[in-house]
Amino acid sequence: MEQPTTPPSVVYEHAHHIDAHEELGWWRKYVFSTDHKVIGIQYAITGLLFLLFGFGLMMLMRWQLAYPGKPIPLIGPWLGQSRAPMGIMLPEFYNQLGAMHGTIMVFLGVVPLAVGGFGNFVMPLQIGAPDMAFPKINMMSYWVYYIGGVIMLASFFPTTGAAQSGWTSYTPLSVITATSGQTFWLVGMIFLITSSLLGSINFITTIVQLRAKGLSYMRLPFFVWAQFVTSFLLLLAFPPLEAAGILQLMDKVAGTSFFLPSGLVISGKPLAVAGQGNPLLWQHLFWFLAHPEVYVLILPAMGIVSEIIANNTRKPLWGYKALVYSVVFLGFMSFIVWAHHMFMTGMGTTMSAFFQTTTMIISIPSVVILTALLLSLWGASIRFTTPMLFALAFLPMFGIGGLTGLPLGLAPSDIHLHDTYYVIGHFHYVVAPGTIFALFAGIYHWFPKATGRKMNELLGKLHFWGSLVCINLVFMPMFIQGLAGMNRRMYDGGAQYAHNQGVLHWNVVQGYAAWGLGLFQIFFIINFFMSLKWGKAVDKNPWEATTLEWLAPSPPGHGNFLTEPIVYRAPYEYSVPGAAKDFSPQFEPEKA
Amino acid sequence: MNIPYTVEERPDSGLANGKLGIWLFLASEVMLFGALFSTYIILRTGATEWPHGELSVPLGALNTVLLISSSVTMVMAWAMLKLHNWGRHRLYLLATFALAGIFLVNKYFEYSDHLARGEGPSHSTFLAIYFTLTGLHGLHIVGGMVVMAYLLGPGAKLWKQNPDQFTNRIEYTGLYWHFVDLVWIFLFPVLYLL
Amino acid sequence: MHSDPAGVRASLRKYVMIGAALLVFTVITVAANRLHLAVPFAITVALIIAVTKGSMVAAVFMHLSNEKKWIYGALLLTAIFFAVLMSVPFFTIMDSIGTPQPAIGVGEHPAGH
Amino acid sequence: MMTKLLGMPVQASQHAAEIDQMTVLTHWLMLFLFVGWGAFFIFVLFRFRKGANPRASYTGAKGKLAKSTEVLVAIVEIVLLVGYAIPAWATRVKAFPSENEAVVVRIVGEQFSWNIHYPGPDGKFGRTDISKVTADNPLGLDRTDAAAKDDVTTINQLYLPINRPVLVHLSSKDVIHSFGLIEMRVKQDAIPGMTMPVWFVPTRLGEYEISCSQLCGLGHFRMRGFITVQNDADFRKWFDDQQKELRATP
Ligand code: HEA
Ligand code: HEA
Ligand code: CUA
Ligand SMILES: [Cu+2]
Repeated sequence: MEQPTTPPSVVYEHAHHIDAHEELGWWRKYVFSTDHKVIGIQYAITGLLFLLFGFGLMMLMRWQLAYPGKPIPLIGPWLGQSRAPMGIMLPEFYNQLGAMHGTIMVFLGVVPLAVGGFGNFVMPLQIGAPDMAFPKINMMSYWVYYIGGVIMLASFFPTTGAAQSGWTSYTPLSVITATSGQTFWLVGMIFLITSSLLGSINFITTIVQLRAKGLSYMRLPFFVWAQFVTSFLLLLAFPPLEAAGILQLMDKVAGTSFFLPSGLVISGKPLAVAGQGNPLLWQHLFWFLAHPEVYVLILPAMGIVSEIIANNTRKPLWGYKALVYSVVFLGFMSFIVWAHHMFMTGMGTTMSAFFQTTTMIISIPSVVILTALLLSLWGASIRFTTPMLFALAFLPMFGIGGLTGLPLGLAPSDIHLHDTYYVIGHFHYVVAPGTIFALFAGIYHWFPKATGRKMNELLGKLHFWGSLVCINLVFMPMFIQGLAGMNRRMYDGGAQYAHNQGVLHWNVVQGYAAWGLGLFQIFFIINFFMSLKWGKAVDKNPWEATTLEWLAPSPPGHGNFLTEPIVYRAPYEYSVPGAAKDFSPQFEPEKA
Repeated sequence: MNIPYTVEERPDSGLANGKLGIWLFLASEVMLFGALFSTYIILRTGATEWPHGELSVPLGALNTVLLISSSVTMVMAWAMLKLHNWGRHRLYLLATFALAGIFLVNKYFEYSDHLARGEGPSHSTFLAIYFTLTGLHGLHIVGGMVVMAYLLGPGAKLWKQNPDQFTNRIEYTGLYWHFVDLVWIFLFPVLYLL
Repeated sequence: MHSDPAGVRASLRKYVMIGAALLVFTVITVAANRLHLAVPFAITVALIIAVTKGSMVAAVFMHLSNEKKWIYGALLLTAIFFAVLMSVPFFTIMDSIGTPQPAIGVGEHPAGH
Repeated sequence: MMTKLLGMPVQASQHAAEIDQMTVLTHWLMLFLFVGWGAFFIFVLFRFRKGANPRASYTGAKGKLAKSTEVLVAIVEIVLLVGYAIPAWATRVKAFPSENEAVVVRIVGEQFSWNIHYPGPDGKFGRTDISKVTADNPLGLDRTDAAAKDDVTTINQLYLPINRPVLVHLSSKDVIHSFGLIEMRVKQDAIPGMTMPVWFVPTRLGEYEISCSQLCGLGHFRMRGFITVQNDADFRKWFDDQQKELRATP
């Protein structure tokens, strides 16, 4: 590949002085910081809080699904007349919860945590950079995200409530529903997208420009590759949704009709707009973003899992090159499968054949990645640490989620499954026990680097086993319900329909499982805060890992490394025959 | 702490950070305007009729001329820095700023003319597209002017401290500015002529 | 190439010439419009001129005629996905089993008989 | 066996079996892969735990197992695509029954009900007009139009004869709905501004439901219609009764 390059020595000349001299004020150090590690932690904490909030919304919904029309205990009375009179949830409020759960989990929870948090904190360390290429833009992207989040949250306060047309915001419904929630949603989305764009420019530039000496592309940790591809997805797929958001905002506030066809009759009255718009255009622009977006949710997770598997199997990843090529191919293909979400919109033969084929093709690199990770376990010496447990669970869970994508990707079987709980089950298996587990794994794995302390193993294992059981009890029954034909986004859980009667009782089971899942998160929260103070103090490299971030002090200071990092080998050189230790870090020179 | 390659080029990529950054930004802009052009095509082909001659071609052509000229002055402003001719650089950058300003004034007249006739964006699909596309483009012009104002004003100090970095900034601003010009080159025929 | 002052000085003329050429093309576009060509033809002509102008701006003012491989790579990728994006209109209308029609027509027969 | 296992609802239309067969085949593939990999996974976790294998092997797995599973998955997917999915979809969206042999119905979704419109014995749908829309006449049917005189309209109740193709012209007045007939394995979005053809052949007598399958607002969950599949004689009788009623009320 290309020749190793020398970063200018200025960086390290004064490394020691700088900390002593430039004592930044509290605000500059923790709030308006330009340090990628602080920004990463800000992203991660904000993301976690949003995940918790999104989960809270979901627990309300699961109550309503389990016991339709019964007053919500404890919280019910606090929700207010416009949402839940006498504690009984209104259908409009259920729809708000659904739309906001989806939006918050995807755009305010997982992406900020996986990309903004882990990407920001870990990636520059792993490539041996002193910081991101554009630290000020990095700070800006966090604050733009923050504003977007505040706008989204604020949308709950007006009595007409938050957006209620699903996270997909299909037109014309989203436009003609005469409440302010959707306007908040659109403005919020524009901020969130802008933030992601700023972030992705920064990531790509950093990876291309700031790799340490000797760190060629084929020596990059897989996590960095995953972030690299993810950034391209963000960079090129988000702008169309930004455009679409602007157009829908025009429809909402300026009375245009980009997405409204002529001749609409709303509650018996003709709608007074110019018309001639196209409702399907929104769906195309939305899914043009949102399909790549789902890979934005999964690729960083795959990256995290690969790091942890390599570390805890004590051997190199199997088929590193195949992994890299697959992830690049996956990223590329994800731009041409979007209309598999739209088979039921009246698609003819050519288009459906095209999108079914691309959808089947895109499943192949996922199979390759999963297979490579599975085969990596062969011949290993597996340490069952908490991060490893989460990472291992990721494999079959993602497997279930991915495999159930196949019948959805074939248009005829999608006729029966589209918009049922089968779809909900499919993607939750990839994003919840998939991505969320990978994120937990990452937190347990990199917590020592960020804080200098380890998290508690016992609490971690309780958290793991409890979550694993509960989360499967929430999502596994969804396949049964979906196959029976139960539709998603049903305020009463589909209680009116004859075909659902045999599967309604699962709603109660899922309810308990969801609250149980909530309880087990308490172990995590306790562990998180306790370990900050009382966790076992650790040195630079507690996991005996090989990648560059473990060369920096824990926690790393401003500028990250004390000496210039130089890379001598591939990322996962564990158990090298003849070596003294079972790990040979990238940063250690060959000893003669 | 210094970030490597803010000014000098990284040997293996041949780029400074900002250069790659600005091009990536422009790539995302291509996708942004791409989606809008796509919308235009779809609404246009789906429309039963499409108005002609709603917009003033002379004004539009004048604006095209203004933006093209501003692109020339912008690239000259950069070239003058390369030649270490600070005075000329200031002149050209100021000219670019002024041309952009005139463009906006023109646009203002066009907008107010339509609005005075009660033809806002909700009037027809054509006007909806017209206002959205030119409005967004106008915002890009404003953004460019803000950056230029900064580089003419407080940002100019950098020339004394680090002339190479300042030259790079002008180059990146220029790249952005040419892109805004490029978008207009497409907007003009699409909205005014076809 | 542009880094040395001599190279830059040599380019100055080129910038002005390209600027002038762009202005000429603008005049041509407007003039062609005066001819009131048939619509598909007019669109083709206008787009060809616009693409030419755009390429001139990109190649010369933005120095794209002489860039580094990373920039070309990023732009190539963008161009591919841009092409996909421009196919959205095609996907939206060309291969639909439906026919455009309001649910309740104004004085027309909605179902084809 | 798998059909049972999956617990899918009864098949009440001609093409339902074909669609279910695809679902079943795909689930066999999924099950096969999952069990295969799952067994491997569990074995490996057990065999290569630290206690059992204190020193990891640098080279790890060898052999072509990986490549052959990947090729296998690809081949099965191609078979599913070319052999089943693409042709099955083509008959759904291309091989429409002719209007003479089929029962033709217009169905227009609105928040939150299904308006059903039969053309009457003349086989012609009457004119509809936005300005004629009222609470009693949600379709805006213009009864002064000759073709409209014999048109039968109902709300949320679709009557169909058994074993005859049904051709639905589907559209929507306001937002996107989805015409979902779970037992018939039919689902098609109703998109405002568009008319979509949908067809199927009911093959089982009884009462079924139309379930709106696209979020369409706060009443989405209760946007339920009913289908009665009758034998030909009963259907004709119902239809004639409707005609009589129409003639009785001028
Ligand atoms: C991270 C998110 C993510 C990921 C990775 C995927 C991956 C895939 N998705 Fe999914 N999808 C979503 C998130 C995701 N999806 C979301 C959010 C929705 C719904 C949006 C909405 O409507 O609200 C959706 C909806 C959705 C639909 C639309 C359904 C409908 O609305 O009717 C379709 C249809 O084709 C589809 C297909 C696929 C396919 C084929 C894959 C493939 O890429 C999967 C490939 C993976 C495999 C094939 C697994 C390989 C497994 C093994 C080799 C076995 C390993 C086993 C062990 C270890 C034991 N998805
Ligand atoms: C990334 C995406 C994501 C994630 C992670 C989740 C997670 C979960 N989702 Fe979500 N969901 C969506 C995206 C997601 N969902 C989307 C897009 C929809 C469709 C919306 C629509 O219809 O428009 C949806 C819809 C949806 C429905 C269907 C509603 C309906 O159709 O009516 C249901 C039903 O049960 C559901 C349940 C759950 C549950 C139980 C979880 C659980 O797995 C949640 C588990 C959460 C955690 C485990 C978080 C724990 C966090 C902490 C413990 C933080 C600690 C904090 C600190 C230390 C500071 N979701
Ligand atoms: Cu109509 Cu949902
Ligand atoms: Cu998808």
